[in-house]
Order: sequence, then structure tokens, then C-alpha cells
Amino acid sequence: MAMDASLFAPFASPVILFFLLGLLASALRSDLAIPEAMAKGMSLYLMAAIGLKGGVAVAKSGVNAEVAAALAAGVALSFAIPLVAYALLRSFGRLDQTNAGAVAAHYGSVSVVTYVTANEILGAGGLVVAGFMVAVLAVMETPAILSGLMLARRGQGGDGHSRGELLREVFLNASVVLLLGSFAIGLVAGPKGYAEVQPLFESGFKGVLCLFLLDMGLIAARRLIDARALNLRLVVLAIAFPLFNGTLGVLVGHAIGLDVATAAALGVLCASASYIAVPAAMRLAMPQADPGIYLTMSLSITFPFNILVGISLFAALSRLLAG
Amino acid sequence: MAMDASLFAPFASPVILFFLLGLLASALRSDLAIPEAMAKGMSLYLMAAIGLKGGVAVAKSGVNAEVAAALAAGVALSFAIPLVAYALLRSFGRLDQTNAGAVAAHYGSVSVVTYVTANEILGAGGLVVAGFMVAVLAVMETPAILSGLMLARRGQGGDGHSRGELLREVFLNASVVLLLGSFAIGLVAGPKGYAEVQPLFESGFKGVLCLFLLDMGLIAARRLIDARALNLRLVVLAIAFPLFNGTLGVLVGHAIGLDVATAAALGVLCASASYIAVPAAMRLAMPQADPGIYLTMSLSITFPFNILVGISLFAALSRLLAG
Amino acid sequence: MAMDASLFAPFASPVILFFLLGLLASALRSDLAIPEAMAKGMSLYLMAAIGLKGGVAVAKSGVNAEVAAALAAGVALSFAIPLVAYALLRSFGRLDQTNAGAVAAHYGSVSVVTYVTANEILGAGGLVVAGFMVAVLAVMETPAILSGLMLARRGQGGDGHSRGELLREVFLNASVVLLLGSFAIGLVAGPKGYAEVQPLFESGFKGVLCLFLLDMGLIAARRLIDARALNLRLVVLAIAFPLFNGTLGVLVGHAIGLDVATAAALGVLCASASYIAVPAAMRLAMPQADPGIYLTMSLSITFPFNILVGISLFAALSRLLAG
Amino acid sequence: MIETVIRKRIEILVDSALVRRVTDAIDKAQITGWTVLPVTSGSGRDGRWREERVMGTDKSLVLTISSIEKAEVLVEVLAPMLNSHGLLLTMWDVEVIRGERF
Amino acid sequence: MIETVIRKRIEILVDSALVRRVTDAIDKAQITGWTVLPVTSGSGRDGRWREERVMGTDKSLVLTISSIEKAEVLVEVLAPMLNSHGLLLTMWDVEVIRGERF
Amino acid sequence: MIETVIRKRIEILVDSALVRRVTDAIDKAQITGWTVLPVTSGSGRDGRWREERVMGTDKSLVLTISSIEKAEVLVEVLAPMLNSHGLLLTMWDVEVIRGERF
Ligand SMILES: Nc1ncnc2c1ncn2[C@@H]1O[C@H](COP(=O)(O)O)[C@@H](O)[C@H]1O
Ligand SMILES: Nc1ncnc2c1ncn2[C@@H]1O[C@H](COP(=O)(O)O)[C@@H](O)[C@H]1O
Ligand SMILES: Nc1ncnc2c1ncn2[C@@H]1O[C@H](COP(=O)(O)O)[C@@H](O)[C@H]1O
Ligand code: NA
Ligand code: NA
Ligand code: NA
Repeated sequence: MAMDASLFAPFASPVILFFLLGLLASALRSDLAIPEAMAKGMSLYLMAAIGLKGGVAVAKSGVNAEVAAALAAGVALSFAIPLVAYALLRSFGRLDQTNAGAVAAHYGSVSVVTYVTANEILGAGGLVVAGFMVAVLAVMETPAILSGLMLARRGQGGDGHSRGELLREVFLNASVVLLLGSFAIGLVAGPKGYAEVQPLFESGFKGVLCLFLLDMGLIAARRLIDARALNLRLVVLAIAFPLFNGTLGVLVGHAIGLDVATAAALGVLCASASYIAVPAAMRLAMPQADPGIYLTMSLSITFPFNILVGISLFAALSRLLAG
Repeated sequence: MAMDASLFAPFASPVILFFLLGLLASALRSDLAIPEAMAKGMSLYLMAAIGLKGGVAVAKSGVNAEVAAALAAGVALSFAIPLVAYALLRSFGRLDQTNAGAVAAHYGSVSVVTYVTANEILGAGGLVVAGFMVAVLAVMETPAILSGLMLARRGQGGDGHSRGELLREVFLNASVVLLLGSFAIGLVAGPKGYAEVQPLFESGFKGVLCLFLLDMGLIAARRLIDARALNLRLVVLAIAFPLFNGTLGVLVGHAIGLDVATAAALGVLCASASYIAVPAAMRLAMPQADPGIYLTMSLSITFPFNILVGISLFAALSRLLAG
Repeated sequence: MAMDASLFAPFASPVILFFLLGLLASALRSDLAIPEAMAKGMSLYLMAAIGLKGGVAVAKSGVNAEVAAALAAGVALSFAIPLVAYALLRSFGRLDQTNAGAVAAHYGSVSVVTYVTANEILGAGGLVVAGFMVAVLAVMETPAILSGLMLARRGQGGDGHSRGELLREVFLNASVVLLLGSFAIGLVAGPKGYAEVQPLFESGFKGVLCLFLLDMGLIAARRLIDARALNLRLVVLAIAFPLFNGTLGVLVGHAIGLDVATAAALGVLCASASYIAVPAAMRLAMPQADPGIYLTMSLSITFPFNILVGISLFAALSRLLAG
Repeated sequence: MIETVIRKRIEILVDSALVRRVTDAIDKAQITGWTVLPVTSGSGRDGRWREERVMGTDKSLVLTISSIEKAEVLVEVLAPMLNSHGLLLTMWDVEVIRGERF
Repeated sequence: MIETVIRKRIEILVDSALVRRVTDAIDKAQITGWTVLPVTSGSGRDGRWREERVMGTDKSLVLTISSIEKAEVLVEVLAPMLNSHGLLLTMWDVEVIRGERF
Repeated sequence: MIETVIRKRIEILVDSALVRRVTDAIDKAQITGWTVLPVTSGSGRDGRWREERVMGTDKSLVLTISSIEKAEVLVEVLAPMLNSHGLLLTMWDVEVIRGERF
């Protein structure tokens, strides 16, 4: 009964309601749209804010073995998840090698906004995620890109010209730099320095997240409506992946000794699929892969699934495991 | 004496002063300009904020007969105002059928920013507008478009191809969807859910309104300077319309039993003229109508008149009627 | 020892750390970038905020002889600094007449963001700058443009066609109008009117400054990397100018009786070089001058130097002079 | 040397609110694609305009590459709108690579 | 088939701060209109630039359609600025509909 | 009358993530410069796209003016990418002033 309520509580949160408004507006083909510069600005703001907050939290708590274990687990999961996903995409999903590799890379990587939303939803339920998970988020962005590429290109020589460019794109992409950079700033500035900028980065946070999720809802639904390349098998996988990977993440989290909230957050990271960094890398490295497949799966199915269902599910699972 | 002071008090408010700065800067042909994405972002923010606030207010107060009466009055006035306006535009204003219909539609519809500014000015004078007026604002946007089109096209077959497109444009245009959507979110989330996002949507509100009105001042004055199609008769009408329609709105408000502040707000809605939703609909449905006429009247004359004079006037009138 | 600490304290401030992050990200050639509309929006916000705050401060303190002296000193320094700079740019810097005049104009004029950052750094060290310095900032923007042009064009007839355009560009450019306009609004609205908009313009200020300096760091470093026209002599001058002009400003500030903080701020204004208003004026009036020289010097060398070193130095000097 | 073929490049300046109608016409003419570019400001017989917020007065530039036959079809389809909605259409020959796509 | 006529299309890349001067020249040449497009970044003899905020280094593209005679007038008028202010001007023939407008 | 010369104008529609690779090719072909224009939305065989935030699906238009010889070099250099990365390239003759620059 209590669990039931906690599963549905998020639907009274403005954060989730604005996401639903976005989905609905696009479904009705309204012309509501967020200017691109504003959306980019909000995403930079959200990343700087969680980076700072995480850094300050670690400045307070200090670094310990738990942090190292979480980072190692994150990297390992980001590498490994594409391997399983690839196999299923080839067999059950019937995709060719290139597209299967590209989609697999998305599911190994992570979605910043899913993580941020999870933080809010978990927080509202009394589950406070450890600050160092921002660093885990950042390190999980890229390994999956490498294993995805490896899978897609087995037996084909890579494109020499672009290797350096790709590695830079992958390791120095905007979100990794901003997340780790503001994490480091939070660490150095500490609670005292953070206090100066708290009004912007903390008070405004939930409101900005509302508007950002409004935009995500608009885009996710529009893309689904315009989708041509999707079939039922891929839709099934786009829901099965977060369920499976999220459960895996929660289990690993508990295995390495994370607390309830932090293990749930690791589950959310595993369940989430990238729709920013990885697509950009794919356009560079695997232009033959079809964005109509990988973006639609990650953005229009997995992302809403996680926001609306997944996060609450992994929270419940993590509570259950903790007894 | 006291009334005199209350009439001039708004001119010490930063909100009005920034609008004047915008008018002045454009008149001096300064190159000061607000980036378009920022202006659009601010207008989305303002609409989401008033929608939320109105919804939360109704969540607290509940829905009653007053709300229904106000909604009905709003729809009726939005339909009816263009009829009178059209007659005057044809006779006194000497416009042809098409342009008269287009201008009439603007005056039946409403300006969101005028409403928002009125809320602030009335609030500063101790007049708190009922939350449900946001819904009235939203429902008044579109009926006028339909009566304006009807007037403009009497005796000419409509353009079949575009009917569906137009209706979608009219009923699902961005501002209607965002206003009603965030109103609904406010209703569902209630005061508790709203508290989470209040720092962004309430604390920042007046400051954002300042910057937005700075932009409106810049645009209104620039358009007036570039205007070619305007003549004295049309200028007279652009001031007479808000005076007449605003008085009508205040009277109807009192007649249906609204309180002083809310009746004044209904007056402001009637007095205000659209310069966003209606022009967009006109470009689709009546491309022959001249934006140099309808936009200049609504944006460069009626809008500043309402901001600087009209709002205070209707507040005074509403107080007077209440005795 | 105490001075040492105060010299390094700024490096724990998020404001400075975000600037360093920007420099670093560009140096590593990350694709991190702030959308242009957001950067412009933030710069408008910062100018409106400091204008308002200054005006409110003067509304409280009143105008006196000190204010007049500071304004006069500002104008005189802005006119005079280019004369010395020009001579050095011609002799030591080996620039031709046109480029020397263009660069000189930049160093006589001021950088708004340097001033804003100085305000924060000084404030954190307990030094509160007088509100009227915003007006000094505004009046120092343009005289240098005129003396720079005069120097560059000695003996060449000016371009008649563009004189009027140029004067408008110079005296009504966006930042002058916005700074003086919001200063006036602060004066008129006073502390009571300001209270309404304080949440946006004051609470958010430092956070916005962080993101803005992140962008400035990105741009400054990128420009330095792409620079072709710079040589060691010019780099030396781009560091010598702020040292010399800043010292001059602090001395003049003490001579005319400004307090420690305000004299330090005058030093910062003299030390800072324009990279917005003046480059735009130069493109109009002296298109032959090379932006690769003047922008790179002012933006990529002098600006970082002032942010990271200059401000603390002039603060220390001003304290020293006060005994 | 890479082989090129001649195709028509058509650019249409149109109110942003009407872009959809133009691209529908392009799709109907069975042209393979189109691209929309933003536009900042302009001036014509109706006077000056600027990218004025959401005020329905902003414009876009729609660009499409097609064979000469399809270009003619498109122009026929758009002809009524050209006058009623004041579109500005220009058209010229360009060389393209992989011409079989168009 | 709809009739088309040949006109000149002229595109001028110019510092945004100078757009006004170019459009004044177009008005002076009695051409009926012009349209401005935004531009993001570029590279030339003076090195690379990017849409660098309000730093006076950003550019715009001014596009105008005119008769051949007026095009020649415009080019004459702009000639001095072309060199001193580094404008980039290209010009070619296009087919237009409703050619009497231009 | 001002003298003009004929040059090639080449416009390439490309994923924004790949702009750098295209401009590197232009530099390598020793063309004096290039300019990038923003693009808002489009539709092709892969379906519709919009300027979709930071999602790696947005495109840009790279424009460059060059002599015919250098244009041919550029096209040769870009040829492999044209197919693998789905670039859209159009090319036509334009008149330019100060032709010695290109
Ligand atoms: N015929 C065309 N005319 C103009 N733009 C096109 C055309 N075909 C494709 N495009 C553009 O090129 C992009 C990629 O096309 P495609 O490779 O066919 O998916 C599309 O999204 C459009 O922006
Ligand atoms: N000769 C022209 N060259 C380029 N653009 C033009 C021309 N004439 C009109 N335009 C554009 O088309 C829009 C509408 O023109 P009009 O229908 O004449 O008001 C103008 O605002 C300009 O953006
Ligand atoms: N060959 C070219 N093709 C296209 N754009 C060019 C070319 N040369 C220069 N440009 C543009 O014109 C600007 C100024 O060029 P420049 O005067 O050579 O520095 C550059 O920044 C580019 O945006
Ligand atoms: Na994942
Ligand atoms: Na009205
Ligand atoms: Na200076």
C-alpha cells in the first residue's frame, strides 16, 4: 500500500507533469516549442548545478573506498552493457552489425536528465543520493561508445583519419567536461564558496528541470510520431533494456555496499540511455547507422519509460533489497 | 488625491520604468536589443508561471459558479468585441473588409503580457486577482479569431485547404496550450507540489517581467518608427478601443459579481489586444491583410496605452463601482 | 602573510574557477560552448543588475562632490590613456598608425565584466565599492574611442558619410544605454521599488557571473589559439598596460579622495580593456585595423590577466596607500 | 573527375507559419527532400520586418534541389500561394553529385 | 506553364555592424527589397571568426533580387566599401516568378 | 563598370559534427576561405529532422567560393565523405568582384 503510493507520488510532481504536458502537446501537434538556445542553456545549467553540488558533497564527506568501488563499477557496467545489448539487438531485434553496435552504445552510456530527475524523485521520497555519483555519471558516458564501435566494426578496418577526432569528441565532449569541471569546482570551493552561488544553482533547479522536461516531452513525442524505422521488436527491447540494466545496476550497487538511494541511482544510470553524447559520436564514427533507430529508441521510448516508471521501480527494488 | 497617487504610483515601479527605457532607447535608435531566443524563453517562463500560480490558487479556492460565469463572460466578450470594432474600423477607420476583420480579431483577443503586468500593478495597489482569471485569459484568445475571420470573409468562400490547419493553429497554439497546461499542473500539484518550483517561478517573476517589458518597449517603438500604413484615424481607434472595451469588461465583471480586482482584470483583458497568436493566425488565414496596420495598432499604440494608462484607469473604475 | 592569503583567496571562488575551467576546456579543444543568445542574455542581465544596484545605492547615499570628481576623473583618464598607449604601441609595439590607434582605444575604454568580477572579489574581501562607480563605468566607455580615432586618423580626412552613424554607435551603444538606463531606474525606483526585483537581480547574480566567465574563458583561450597576428612585444604591452593604467587609476582615486574600495575599482576600470563596444566601433570606423591584434590583446591577454591577477593587485595597492 | 549532373535549386522565402504548407507541396511534387534556413530581417513593399519574436511576422527560407520536371510541378502547385501569400521564389541550375538521388 | 523571367541574385557577406549601410545602398539603388540571413562562423585571410557574442566580429549575409540594371548600380555604389570593409559579393542569374516586382 | 570574374560557388549541407572535416578539406584544397550558415530543419530519405538540441542530428551549410580548378580538387577530396556521410553538395557559377582573392 505504502509502496503503491510511493510509486504514484511522482505523478503529482510538477517535474513529471511538465514532461507529460510536453508529450501531450506534441501528440496533439501543437506548435509549442522551446527555443534551441534556451534548451541548450538549461542543459548547461543543470549539468553545472549537479556537478557543483556533487563536488561540494564530496568535499564534505571525503573520498573513500566506496567512491572508488562505485567508479569502477560504473566503468565496468558501461563497457559491459553494450555486449549483452548487442547480442539481443542482432538476434531478437534483427538489426545489422552497424545499427546493433550503435544502439548498444546508447544503452551502455547514460542520460544526464534521467539522472537529475531521479535525484529529485528519490529525494522527494527521502532517498538522498551520494554526491560522488555525479562523477560516476560522467565516467559512464564514454566507455560504452568504445565498446559499441568495437562491436560495430569487428572485421572492418576503422577509419584512420577520424580516430583522433573521435577520441577527442568522446573524452572531451561538452557534458563530460562540464560535469567533471564543475564537480572539481565544487570540491575546491567547498561549502563556503558554494554558498555564494547557491541561489542560482539550487533554488532555481527544480523549476528549470520542469521547463527542460517540457522540452524533452515535446521532442520525444514528435520524434515518435515522425518515426519510420521502428518496429515492435525494437520497442520491446527499448523497454526490456532499462528493466534489465536497471535491475543489474541496483544489484551491483548493493553488492559493492552502496546505500539504498545510491544503489537506486546506479540502477537508473544503467537503465538510462544516452541521446546526446552518443548520437553525436555515432554521426562522426558510424554515419551509416540510422538515427531513426537509435535516437527513437533511446529518446522516445526508454527515456519516457525511465522518467515515468523506471525510476520509481528501481527505488522500490533498492528498498526491497535493503530489507 | 489618493486616487491621483495610485494612478501615478506605477511609474515608480521598475516594471514600468524598464518599459519606458525600451521605448526611449528605440526612439533614440540605440542598438540595444534582446536576443530572440531569450525573449521567447522569457515569454514561455511568464506563461508557465502565471498558469501554475492560477492553478494552485484554484486548487485552494475550489471551483464555483463565479468561475463559470467569468469563463462564459470571457468567451462572449471575445466573440462580441470584434463585431463593434469591425463596424467602427469600416466606417470611422475607412479600412476595407479584410483589414477591418483582421484588426477586429486582434481587439477581441487578449495580450498575455498586459494581463501579467496588470496583475503586478493591481497587486502592488492591494488588489489580488482571482487565480481562475488565467483560464479566462486562455479561453479569450481564440473566439475573436473566428469572429474576425467571419467578418473578413462574408460573402467569400473560405480557403478549404487551410481550415484544419487554421483550427489547430487557433486552438492548439503555443500560448493556449502552455497557459492551460500549466494551469492544470498547478491544479494537480497543488500548493505542496508548487512549493518545490516556487523559487524559480515566483521569486524571479518580476525581474523577468522587467526585462521582457524592456524588449516590448524596444519593439513597440521601433515598429511605430518604421510604420508606413498608419493614419490619425487608426491611432484614435487604437486608443478608443481599449477605453471602450476595458470599461465594458469592468462593468460586465461587476455585473456577474466579480470582486474589485478581478473585475478590473477582466477589464484589462477586454482592453488588451493580441499581438502574438492573432497575427500568426492572420498570416495563415488572411495573408492579404496588412501587418503594418494590425500589428502597429495593437503593439505600438494599444499595448503601451494599456501598460502606462489603461491598467490604472480600469483599477480606479472598478474601485469606484464597488463604492 | 595576510596579504598573500588575500591575493590567493579569489582562486577558491567559483567565479574564478569557472573562468579557469573555460580556459582549460578551450585549451584542450573540447567542444563545450555557450549558445550565443544565452551569452548575450547573461550580459544584458549583468548590466541591468549592476546598473540597478548602483542607482539604488546612489538613491540612498545621495550625490556629492566625490561623485562629480570620480566622473570627471573617469572621463579624463579614458581620454588620456590612449595617448600614452598609442606612443608605446608605435615605438615598442611597432604597429602602424591605424592599428596603434585602434588598440589604444581599447585600453582607454573599459570592460564591464572585469568591473563586475572586481566588485565580487573586492566584496568578498570586505571592500564595498560605491554605487556611483557604475556611472563612472558607463561614461568611461566612449571617450577613448574618440581619442583612438583621432590618433589613427591624424592627417587623413575622416569618412564623412559615417560620422553620424559612428557617434550614435558610440554614445547610444547597447551597454551605455542599458547601464545608464538601469542606473536611472534604480535611482527613481529606490530601495522600495528595487525590493520587488531583487530576487532575480541580486540572488542570481553570482551564479550567472560564473556561467558568463565560463564562456569568456572559452572564447579568450580559443582566440589565443587561433591567433596569427600576435608577437611577443604585443603580449608584453598587453600585460604592461593594465599594470600601468591600473596603478594610475588607484593613485588618482586616492588623490581625489575615494575610499579604499572605490579607488581600487577605479584602478580596475583603467586597467581593463574593452572587447565589446570598442571592437564594434572599430569595425565601422576603421575596418582596416586588424581584429586579430586588438581583440586578441584585450580579450585573450589583458582580460584574463586582470581577472586572475590585476584585481587582487589593485586591491592590495589601494589598501597599502590607505595605510 | 567526379561526374556531376544539372538539377534545379529552388529557394522560397516564406512566412514561418506557412513553411509547413510549402514543404507539403514539395513532398507532393515527389521531390526527395528540403532544408529550411533561418532568416533575420528584411524589407519589401510591405515595409521592413525583423525576426520579431513570436509575432507571426518572421520568415524562413526553404531550399530544395530537384529535377527540372519536378521543379515545374512544384512551381505550378505553389503558384496560387505565390501571389496570395507573397512568397518570393528564385530558381537556378546547379551541378550536383550523386544526381540520381534527386 | 508559369512564366519566369531572369533577374540577378546578389549575396553580400558583411560585418553585422555594417548591414545597415549595405541595405541603405540597396534602397538607394531603388531595388524593391532585401533579406538578411544569419551566419555562424567563417575563415578568410584575416583568420577564423565565430559568432563571438557582441564583439563586433560577427557577420550577416544580405540577399537581394533585382534587375540587371539595378544590380549594376548597386555594385557601383558598394564598390568602395567592398575593398575598405572587406565585403564578399557574389552575383548570378536566377529565374523568378512575378518578375515585374523586381 | 566594375569588372567581375566567374568563380564557383559551392554549398555543402553537412552534419554540424562534421563541419570541421569539411572546412579542413577546403583549407587543404587551398581555397582562401569559407563561411558557415545555420540551418533549421529538413527532410530527406532518412526522414525529417529538426534543429534538435545537442542531439547530434543538427546540420549546417558550408559555403565557399573558389576557382574552378580548386573546386574540382575539393570535390575530389570530399567525394568519399559525400557518400558515407550523406553530404549534399551543389555548385554553380557566380560573378565575383575582386576575383584575384579566390
Ligand atoms: N532534394 C533536397 N533538397 C534540399 N535538401 C535536401 C534534399 N534532399 C535532402 N536534403 C537535406 O539533406 C538532409 C539529409 O538527406 P538524406 O541523406 O536524404 O536523409 C535532409 O534532412 C535535408 O535537410
Ligand atoms: N528584391 C528583393 N530581394 C530580396 N528579398 C526581398 C526582395 N523583395 C522582398 N524581399 C523579401 O520578401 C519579404 C516580403 O516582401 P514584400 O512581399 O515585397 O513585402 C521582404 O520582407 C523581404 O524579406
Ligand atoms: N573563399 C571564400 N568562400 C566563402 N567565404 C569566404 C571566402 N573567403 C572569405 N570568406 C568569408 O569572408 C570573411 C572575411 O574574409 P577575409 O576578408 O578574407 O578575412 C571570412 O571570415 C569568411 O567568412
Ligand atoms: Na545505461
Ligand atoms: Na481584448
Ligand atoms: Na581601461
